[in-house]
Order: sequence, then structure tokens, then C-alpha cells
Amino acid sequence: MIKYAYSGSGLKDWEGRLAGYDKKFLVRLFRDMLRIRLIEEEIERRYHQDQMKTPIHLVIGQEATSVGCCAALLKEDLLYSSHRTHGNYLAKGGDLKAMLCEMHCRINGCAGSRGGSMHLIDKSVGMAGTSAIVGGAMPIATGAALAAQLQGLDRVSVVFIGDATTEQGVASESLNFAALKRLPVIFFCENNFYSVQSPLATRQPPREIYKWAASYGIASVRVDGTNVLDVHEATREAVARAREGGGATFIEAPVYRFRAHGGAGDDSHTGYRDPAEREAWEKVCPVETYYQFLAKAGLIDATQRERMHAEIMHEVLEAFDYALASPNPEEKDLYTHVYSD
Amino acid sequence: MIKYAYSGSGLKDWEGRLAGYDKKFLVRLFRDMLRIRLIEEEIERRYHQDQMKTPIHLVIGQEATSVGCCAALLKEDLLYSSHRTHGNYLAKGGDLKAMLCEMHCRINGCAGSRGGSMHLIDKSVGMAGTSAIVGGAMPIATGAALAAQLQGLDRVSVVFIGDATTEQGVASESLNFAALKRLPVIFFCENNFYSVQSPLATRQPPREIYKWAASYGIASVRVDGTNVLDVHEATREAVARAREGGGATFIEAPVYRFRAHGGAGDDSHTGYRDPAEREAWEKVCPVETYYQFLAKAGLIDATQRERMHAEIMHEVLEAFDYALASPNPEEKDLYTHVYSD
Amino acid sequence: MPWDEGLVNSLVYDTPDPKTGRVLGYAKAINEALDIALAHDPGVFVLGQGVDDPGRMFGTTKGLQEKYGAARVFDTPLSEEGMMGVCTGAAMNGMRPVYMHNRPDFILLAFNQLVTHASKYHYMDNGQTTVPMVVWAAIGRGWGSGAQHSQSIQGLLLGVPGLKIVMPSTPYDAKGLMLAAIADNNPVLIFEHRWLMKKDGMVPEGFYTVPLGKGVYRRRGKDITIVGASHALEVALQAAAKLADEGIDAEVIDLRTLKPLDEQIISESLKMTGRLLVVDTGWAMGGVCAEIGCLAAEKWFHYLKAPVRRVGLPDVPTPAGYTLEQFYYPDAQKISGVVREMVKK
Amino acid sequence: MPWDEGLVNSLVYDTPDPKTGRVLGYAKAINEALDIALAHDPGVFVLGQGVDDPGRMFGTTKGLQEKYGAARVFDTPLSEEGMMGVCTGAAMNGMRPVYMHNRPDFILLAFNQLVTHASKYHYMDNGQTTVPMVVWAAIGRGWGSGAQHSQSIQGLLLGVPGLKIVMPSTPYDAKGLMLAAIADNNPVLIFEHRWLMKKDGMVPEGFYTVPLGKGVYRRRGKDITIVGASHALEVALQAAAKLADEGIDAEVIDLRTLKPLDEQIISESLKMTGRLLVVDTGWAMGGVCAEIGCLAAEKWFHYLKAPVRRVGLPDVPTPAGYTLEQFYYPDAQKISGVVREMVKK
Ligand SMILES: Cc1ncc(C[n+]2csc(CCOP(=O)(O)OP(=O)(O)O)c2C)c(N)n1
Ligand SMILES: Cc1ncc(C[n+]2csc(CCOP(=O)(O)OP(=O)(O)O)c2C)c(N)n1
Ligand SMILES: [Mg+2]
Ligand SMILES: [Mg+2]
Repeated sequence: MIKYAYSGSGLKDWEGRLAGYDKKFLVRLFRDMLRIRLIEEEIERRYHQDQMKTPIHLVIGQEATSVGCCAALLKEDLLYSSHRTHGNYLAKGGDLKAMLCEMHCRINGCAGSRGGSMHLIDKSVGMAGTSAIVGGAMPIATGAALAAQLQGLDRVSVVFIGDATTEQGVASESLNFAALKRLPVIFFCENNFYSVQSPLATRQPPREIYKWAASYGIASVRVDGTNVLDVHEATREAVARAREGGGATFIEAPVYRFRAHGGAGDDSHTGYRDPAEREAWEKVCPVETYYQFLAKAGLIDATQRERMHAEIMHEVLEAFDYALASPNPEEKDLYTHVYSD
Repeated sequence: MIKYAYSGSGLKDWEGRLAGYDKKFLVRLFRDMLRIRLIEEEIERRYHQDQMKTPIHLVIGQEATSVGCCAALLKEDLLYSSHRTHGNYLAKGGDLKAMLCEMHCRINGCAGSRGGSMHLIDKSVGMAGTSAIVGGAMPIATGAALAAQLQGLDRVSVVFIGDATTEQGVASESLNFAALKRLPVIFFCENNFYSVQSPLATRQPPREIYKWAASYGIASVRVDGTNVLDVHEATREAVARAREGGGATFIEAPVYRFRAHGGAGDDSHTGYRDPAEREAWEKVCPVETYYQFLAKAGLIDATQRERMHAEIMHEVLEAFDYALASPNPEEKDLYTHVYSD
Repeated sequence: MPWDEGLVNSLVYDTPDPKTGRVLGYAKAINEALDIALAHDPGVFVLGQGVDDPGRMFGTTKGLQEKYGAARVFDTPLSEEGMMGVCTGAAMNGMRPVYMHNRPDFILLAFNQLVTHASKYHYMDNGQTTVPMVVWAAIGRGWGSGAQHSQSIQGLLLGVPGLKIVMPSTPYDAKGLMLAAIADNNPVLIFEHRWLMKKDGMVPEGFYTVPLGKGVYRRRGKDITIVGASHALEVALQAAAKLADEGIDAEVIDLRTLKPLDEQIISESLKMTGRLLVVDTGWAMGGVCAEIGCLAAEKWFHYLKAPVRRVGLPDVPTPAGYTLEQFYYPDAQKISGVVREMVKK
Repeated sequence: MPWDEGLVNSLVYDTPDPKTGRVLGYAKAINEALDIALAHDPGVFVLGQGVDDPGRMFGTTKGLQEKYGAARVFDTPLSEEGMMGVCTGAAMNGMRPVYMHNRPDFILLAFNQLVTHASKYHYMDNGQTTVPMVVWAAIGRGWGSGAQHSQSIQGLLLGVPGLKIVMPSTPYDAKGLMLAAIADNNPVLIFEHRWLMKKDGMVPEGFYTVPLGKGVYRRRGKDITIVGASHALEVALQAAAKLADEGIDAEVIDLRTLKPLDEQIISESLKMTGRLLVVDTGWAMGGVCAEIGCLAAEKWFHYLKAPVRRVGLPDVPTPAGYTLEQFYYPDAQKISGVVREMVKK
């Protein structure tokens, strides 16, 4: 039985609305989503080999949120993330080799093998930090926005959270303070209806998450999380608001993860959700629906897609080879950076 | 300059609506408020003598909320409170002598001198517990309601909170859980616009507290906190809802404290609020406005009020004498009840 | 999800002999304890993130919701502080909640309710209120658990009056201590360790309790006293076995409960051996090792023939990578090395 | 409101001689430190409940909002966990927040951010991120502060890697350590004690720092070493003066910083005296006393002539009543008594 159905209207509304958009940009959105999908699939394919001794929280099915959001940000804007970091990191422009080295626990990983997959960071592109504690990054991103406000920068910070994150008290405290100080922060909530294997209904009363956020007096919207253009547009508006001193925005994006909460493969068969639910959402796969949309608009075709695919896989396999050939940390590395001078 | 003005309409709407009410009950509401007022004034009068070595958080000006609410509860219903306990304790029927002994740090105090004024408790009348940590009692009252639900009792639990309490993450977590499980709990928020000496505007964005609570999908109302009849009616409805399995209710009652956050006397002169603001609210003093209302309705007159006053003062002075004559704890008393057998 | 469960599955400990009794897995032993408590006392209820999901908290809550209903065995919102308060409020009103956490790290969100409320009401109310509740969590380790998913916080809580702290190391104790904790009228923390979850052991059927505050000798010996609990004790026993071949005869005490602490058994042993090594799964600084080491200097000074030693974690956050983890977590070899130094002189 | 401030006003300590330098009150010394830091570094900002209210956090934030504006000195919502995270995020991005709390009890609400975030980012990010922030709080005592408004939590945090913990005892140190803490690139906790807030002392004008991690001799003596910090040290000094009249010559070390701990000065002194008494404002069990007592048994065992002793709070929550408080808090007499027992044999 399908507990959480797709309620969006797909991309058709966009057919007449591409005027303002640069074609290269529209294609880039597809490539970025495809790239994340292929990287995740390759990670998943290899995970059982136990070379990546780190938890993984795949974003297969959730590519449109990361890509649509980050496409509206500048490199200088800061992105904060949770345990589900892969899509955020890659969409923000994080270095793939450094990511895979981290996931292989190598000394040249993006966090020197101290962080693992839940702590992907690349400061050079504004991938600023994460927390493996649900809700932990919310006040931190809010504080980053306070810093920007105090420093007079028009930098925006964005934090990705999940539906369950809104149950944490600190989520409310973050919204209250962001609203109070009109901070340039965007709370991006990927509502995938589950927390690990717990459905929304066992954790929250019937209520609209984005309306709860609105009760703090900030702008709050819901957009189709499978629709990269909707996500991009909503984020662009939020970014504009933030830069103009209009304060914080909350964006709720219903979306679905096609895999288990953690690890490789789907786990719907264990019974906490109906495989038919996943299949229904796979029909509105953000990557495929957008490809069909672009193809229909004559902006891409199968050969181009195949070339893209090949390019990406070449990059990915090279990055895996690089990671596997990278050195492990040594004992002395354990003791550095406990304190900063 | 008056930052927070009274926005209620007083008692006039009630003139035609007393039909269903027992006259004795209406007069009792006045007596209960007057009694709290006189006890608080006597505590205040004596506080400088340093016999009560305990913080005090007077409820002078906030009598209608405690009295109106508790009048709608059964003895078995549980009341949880914060640092501002006096009115809650007395309105719920807490023993006056035990309260004053506690405030004088005597061994026969309601908490054996372990608690002080912020931990007034009288289980025999359902004054169930308090927390001196802002927000601390909210999930506890929610848990008490869960216990009632699991035990199949139709007992209701009520927790009194302040405006600032709603800024604590745990307030949101409590609302979420109470709403999720449809628990028989009432969150009674006395919005007196200040947290110690911090005005609401420095702590919360412009928003309606009761609408924030409503965003959790529970019944949420705002009533005039100076109007004992409005408070009673709103609580009665909430209690009925809770007993019928209709779940939690949030009640916001704008009200004003005529004294400092803690200690004796008003501190408006220190500048955090305008004395004119206090004076404006004193014009709608819950005790006096209700007296005028009853008098106009011919339910009470000056002589009856004087008799009441005298009776109460007799009781109060006797209780103080009793407390002052009571024994202090001894060293051995320090070590009992750290653990329960 | 306890992603390091995969890792846990691969751990092997010496398997007990079925002839001497019923052999049961660690998680199953806890499951039995919960089952018995739920059947025995209608006031008991079990809650926690995922206690009714397919994983069933390592299997410790398997079948319970089916048997006792969703009202008494239920999943919770992601609200650790709030739910800790809910448990406290329920416990203050006749219930006996068992609040289960996937990792102790998540209990840090609830310190205000645990440290400033649950542990204090009985005292603040002059004994009028009791707070019989159990807070359970399984320490994480390995597979990139890292700094935020591997913390042992018993040392942070040791000083808090009104709390009891339990750390079992065998299936027998896990069941018996759980039943004792549920029956206790105070807030009791039970810190399990993931790496024990698949350990097998002798577990009697039915109801029995292991008393809180009583340690036990796991190994008798005359040369040195090693005290600890949980997985740290498991490692210490491995070390002791190694050392025995070298003719070093270590006495190993499983404290089982850290608070209240069984000072008598430590003192009794120390009187014989004169040498004390304290092991813990947490940071060596300022926690369990420090308290017991200080007790030796304070109360058993005249028994001591050599400096006290402690083997816990260095004053460093947990690294995520397995290579670094190998250097971070003390193993049997590390412990043996320390013991050799201690008995040499 | 710090209602026990009234009480604080009544406390008298020996008044310093103005001839030997500028005499300043404790709170005013902190106020100067904040003023200097705000003037010197635009990255510094000060926040906390009531920092801009008429009470001005015991006067420590007096005049600062007027001088530096409401953007850099501001009141906060009642959201300790959230604001701790906000400070961490600001510190990770070029700012140096000073987050002030009326009581340490309120920091327990923020342990998740403090223990699992602020203290760990620098390590988790392999040194890429620094978190230069100061978290300040004044320990409550007396006038019915009770179990929930009087906790000394330094012992709970001592074992947490990545944190620094400071506990001044004089106006001079309060200013110098605050300036050092603000300049430090790590999260630094400063625990003050209400009963020191009105203490006077010599305080130089302008900028100076007292190095973190360095203790100081407050009194030289050969018979016994007493170590501690904050108000516990104040009481120890009163005891030491008494004992001097009896011909007992106590050496008193003010640790000033508990983490990192100045082991060298303790070891140096212990080598001479062979006797160690550790005092703390917190619970004796499992905290500061335990750590230092254990260090003695571990590293300085061969210096010890007698058992180590600790004088802190009993394993009991704080009672509200003043009569019970008298029995709860150790005073100079209690300390002298312990010292007499220690030096007798
Ligand atoms: C405070 C805390 N509690 C529990 C967990 C365990 N946990 C890790 S991820 C997760 C699910 C969070 O769900 P959601 O916020 O919806 O994000 P999603 O995984 O669905 O993307 C949980 C419960 C945690 N990391 N932190
Ligand atoms: C967690 C916490 N932070 C700060 C305090 C200090 N404090 C005590 S009462 C109070 C004001 C609370 O304001 P509100 O909730 O509006 O209740 P009111 O005093 O106005 O009745 C504060 C900040 C506290 N007790 N607990
Ligand atoms: Mg989710
Ligand atoms: Mg208020």
C-alpha cells in the first residue's frame, strides 16, 4: 500500500517557460544530476567489496534537490549538510577524488580520513561542513549566516535537512533565531517521508512541514523535489531574498530515496514501506523525467547523453583508481589537529 | 512608551452570559484570586527581612490565569509548573502552611527544604511538580499525560509556561509528541511579554505564539489572561476535549506581571519596560476588574469583600507564624532520598 | 541504522559449551528481559527510534510490539530531549519506561532532562516522587562511526547524583541487569557495546536479576587487578589469557555497574595484588578510569605496590578511518604491554 | 535574574592594598576584558540572555552595547542549544563569539552542540575549520539556588577532547584569562563563581593575557599540596591561613585552567610535600578531584607519602534550604580538618 504518493505535476508546466534560460545551463543541470546518479551507482556497485569502510547514505532519487538548489548559489555561498552528504557535496562542486579518498579512509581524503562519508567538506567551493547528528548543522548554518550579516558580506548559507530533522527542538530554535535576525539562510528540507525506516506518520502529527516553518514568520514554500527547475526557481527566489536583506526562507521538497536509508540497495522488502511505493516514485525519477523534458524540447538527444555518460564514467573510474592507490594514514596522524594553535 | 498594550475587551461581554454559572462559584473565583494576591503581598512585605532565603517569582497581576484554569480542573488532574509557582500551587489547592514552611527552609516544608519556592509540590491536590529550568516541565507534563493514556485514566495534565518558554526546542518537541499521540495535556502559556528583563521583541520574530502552536495541528486559542471567566471557559473546553480523547490544547493568555521578574517590588524604573506600561495594565487588574463586575451583577459588596479579606489575612498570618515556629533540617536530612529503594 | 552491525556480525568470541546450560545471543538475552518485564508489569513500556522497525534495535525489541501492542512498544519522533522528559513524566506517574537509543551520542541531546530533572526529582521532592526509568544505548565503534557516533559517555555522567550506570559484558548480565534496572526505582542508564551484541553466552530461562552495584571476578589471579566493564573487559580478558601463558597471573574484575560502584570487590582484590589497572571504553581522562584510580590513591593507598595505570581512549576525538581507529582503540596487546610494565618492577 | 547576587554583595574577602596597584572589582575586570576585545577585534561579539538588560550579567557587560552596538552585543532567545550552534557556526566563519550564561546548569541544554560539534570540528575537518569561541557561565550558590541552579559541570566536561576549561579565582586572572580565551582558536569554557563576582583585586590597565594551561602558587609551603581553582581555592586559602597559625605549612596551587592541566606545577610541588589534597566546587566523584587524584597515583606515585584526599561536593544534589546548604558545601574548617588528618601521621 502506497503511504506517500507523488503529488507533483511534473515538468509540463515548464514547457512554455524556458525563455529566460540559457540552453547550456539547462543541459548542465541534467549532466550534474546524471553525474551524481552514476557516482552513487558506482559507489553502490563496489560497496560490498568493503574497500569503503564508511557508512553511505545514497541520494539516488534525490538528485534534483541538490542540483537545483546549488545551481542557484555562488561558489562563495556556504552549504551545510547532514549524514546524507554525497549529493550536496558533488552539486556544490566538491572534488570527486578527495571525496572518494575520504570514503576509502585515505590520508588525502577531503577530511584526512577523520570524517568519512558523513563529513565531506571542500572549503574551496563552499561545501562548508556537515553534522552526522540530525539537526546538528541547522544552528551552525544559521550562525554562518549571522557571521555574514555581521561581516557585511552578502553571502548566503544553505543547510539541507530531512523531514525528521524538523522534529528536533534545535530546528525550531534555528528558525526562531533566523527569523528574529532576518538572517541570510535557507533551510532546505528534503521530505522523503522516512527517518531510517520510520514513516512520517509515526513521528509527526498530520501537519504541513512548510506551514510549521511559516509560523515563525519567514517565507516558506513547498516545491516538487523531483523537478530540478522548480527547485532551482524556488532557491533562486530565496537567495535573492536573502541577499536583499529579506531574511530566511524555508523550502520543503517532497522527494523519495530509491535506496535504503544507509548502505547499498533498497530495503523496501523488509516491510517498512511498500516496494510499490518506490516503484511509483521511480516513474518520476528526477533524472529521467528531466531528460525526457529536455529531449522533447530538442535540447539533448540519446547520442549526447551517451557521450556524457561515457565522459562521466571515465572521470569516476579514474577517481576510484586514484583513491585506491592513495596512501593510508599513519599513527602520528591520529594526534594532529585536536587543538588549533 | 508602551510596548505591550492590553488588547482585551474586559468582562462586559459576560454580563449577559452568567446564566449557567453558580453564584457561589463566581464568588469563589474572586476569593481565590484575592487570596493569592494577599499572600503574595504578605510575602513581598516580609521578603526584605531575609527570613525567606529563597528566590521568589511573584504572580501579582497574573492571578486570573491560575485561578481560572484550576477552577476547570479536578483534584485528580495534574498541574506542572515552572519557577513561577506560587499562583499555580495555591490555585490548585496546595497547602499554605507547607508552602510557607518551604519558603522559610523548614524541614516540614512541602519539599522538606530541598526545593524552595521554585519547587512547590502538593501531591494530595495534584500539584505534581515543577522545574526551575525554563521549559523543563513541558515534556514532563506531556509524559504524565502519556501515563494517563496508557493507564486508561481520564486524568488531564496541565503545564504552565511563559512566553519565553516557547523559544526552547523542547517546547516544540513536546507539542509535536502531544499532537502525535493526541495526549490529554494542556499547555497554558502566560504571555507576559518579558523573560526576566528581556522583551518579547528581542527574542522572537513578529508572530502569534498560539498560531505557532496551532501549526502542530492541535487546538490552540488566545484568551484574555486578565479575565478569569475567559480563562476558565477556555480551560473547560480544553479539559473536555482532553477527556473525550480529542487530544492536546494550547492556550495563550496575554497577561502582565506587576512586579519584577524575581524578588519584591517592581523594577520598571531600571528601564527595560516603561512604568506607564505597568500602570496601564494595573487598570485592568484581574482582581479589581472582576470585583467590579461581580459587584455590578450584585453578587458581592464591599462588606463581604472586607470580611473575605479579614478571613484570608487571618489564615495567612497564622501560616507565617506557623512557618517561623517550625524546625530547621539537620545534617542527617541532607543525605536522605538521593536514591529511592 | 547501525551500519556497523555488519562489522559486528564478523566478530567472534570463544563460544560457550551448550552442555553446561542454554546458550543465547546477547541481543536475544536483552529481548527476553524486555519480554519478561512487559509481561510481568503493565507499567513497563518500551520506546525509541526504530524499536518497531525491521532492524528492531539489534533485535533486542524483536516481536515485542506484536505481542504487547503499539501503545506499549513504540517508535518516537527525533526528539531526544523531549522524549527523555516524556519518559521522566511517565515514570513520575506510575510507569516504567525503557527508552532505547541507537548510540549514547544521542543522549547528549537530553542531558538537561537526564542530569537536571530525572536524576533530581526524587531528592528535590523530598522523596515524594520516584523516577523509575531505564535509558539504554549501544556504544558505536568501527566502520567510520567517527567522532559523532562512537562516544562512550559514562564518564561524563559518573559524577551526577541520583543516576545509576550499568555496563554489562555478557548475555547473562545483559538480561539480569536489564531486569534489575527495570525493577529499580531510580533512573538507570545501561550502556551496551555494539561489539558485544553478537556474543553468545549462558542465559537461564525466565526471570532473574543481577544486582546493581555488585561486581564479579571473571578471572582470579595474584599479580595484578584489572577492573573494567563492557567491551573493555572483553579485551582485558583476552589480554589476561595471553599473559597467563607468560606466567603473569591477572585478576580481572567485571564491575557490571559503574554507579553505584562495588568498591569492596576492588579493595579486596587490590589488597592481594597491590597493582591496579583500570580499563574503560571511554576517554581515560576525567571519567571511570580517573575515579577508580583516585579511589585507589585515596582509600587503598597502603595496598598499592606500584603506580596505578589506566587504559582508555586518548584525549582525542574518534577518527573515522579504520587505519586511524586501529591506533585509537586499545587492544589486548596494548593492555598486555601495560601489565608487563606494571609487574616487571 | 541572579537573585543570589544580593547574597554575593554581602561577601567580604581580604581587601588588597591600593598602594601596590590599581584595585578593581571582579566583574569590572571581566567587563574591561570584553571591552578591550571588542575594541581590538571586529570579529568579537558578545551574546547571552540579559547581556543588555539593566543587570548586565553581574555588570560584566556594562556599557558594551552602548559602545559597540546592538549587532555585536545582544540578548538571545531562550534557546541554549540553538545559540550554542549559532556561535559555533559563526566561529567557523571568522567570528569570535563570547556566549555568556547566567549559570552553568543552562549549558547542559547545549551539550550536543558543545561536546559533539564545537569541540570536534577542528579534528573532524582535519584542521581546516577552527572554532574560536568562549562560553562563559557563573556558578550559582546559596539563597535557594537548589539542585537545578547551582551545578558545577566542569567535571562532566573534563574528559571531552578539544575543549579548554578555565576557572579563574582573582580579578587579575578573570581579565587575563578572558583575553587569552578570546584569543584562543579553540572552544574555551570559562566557569566563574558568583561568590567571587564582588571580590576586589589588583588589575592592570589595558591588554594582558594569563596563559591558558599554567597554574600558579598562591602560597608556598612544605607540608602539603592543595590544588584547586575558583571559589574552592578561595576557601582553601582561608584554611591554609588558619593552618599556618597551627604550624601546618600548606602549599596552595591555583590551577586557573583545568584543561589543559598544568601537571608540571603539581608534580613539582608534590615532589616536595608528598601529600596532595584536591579541592573543587563540583562533585568530588568522577570529576576534577578524581582526575588529579588519579594522576598522582599514576605519575607521581613515588612522591606520595600519604593517601590523596579530595574535598568537593558529596554525591548528593544541591538542597535549596540554607541550613542544609551549610552541611552540603565544604568550608575552610572542613578543609583544615582534612589537612590535619593528612599531616598527622
Ligand atoms: C540526534 C540524532 N538522533 C538519531 C540519529 C540517527 N539517525 C541518523 S540519520 C537518521 C534519519 C534522519 O531522517 P531525516 O532527517 O528525514 O533525513 P533522511 O535520512 O531521511 O535524509 C537518524 C534517525 C542521529 N544521527 N542523530
Ligand atoms: C534553560 C534556562 N535558561 C535560562 C533560565 C533563567 N530564567 C529563569 S526564569 C526566566 C524567564 C522565563 O521567561 P518566561 O518563560 O516568559 O516566564 P516568566 O518568567 O515571564 O513567567 C529565565 C530566562 C532558566 N531558568 N532556564
Ligand atoms: Mg527523511
Ligand atoms: Mg514571560
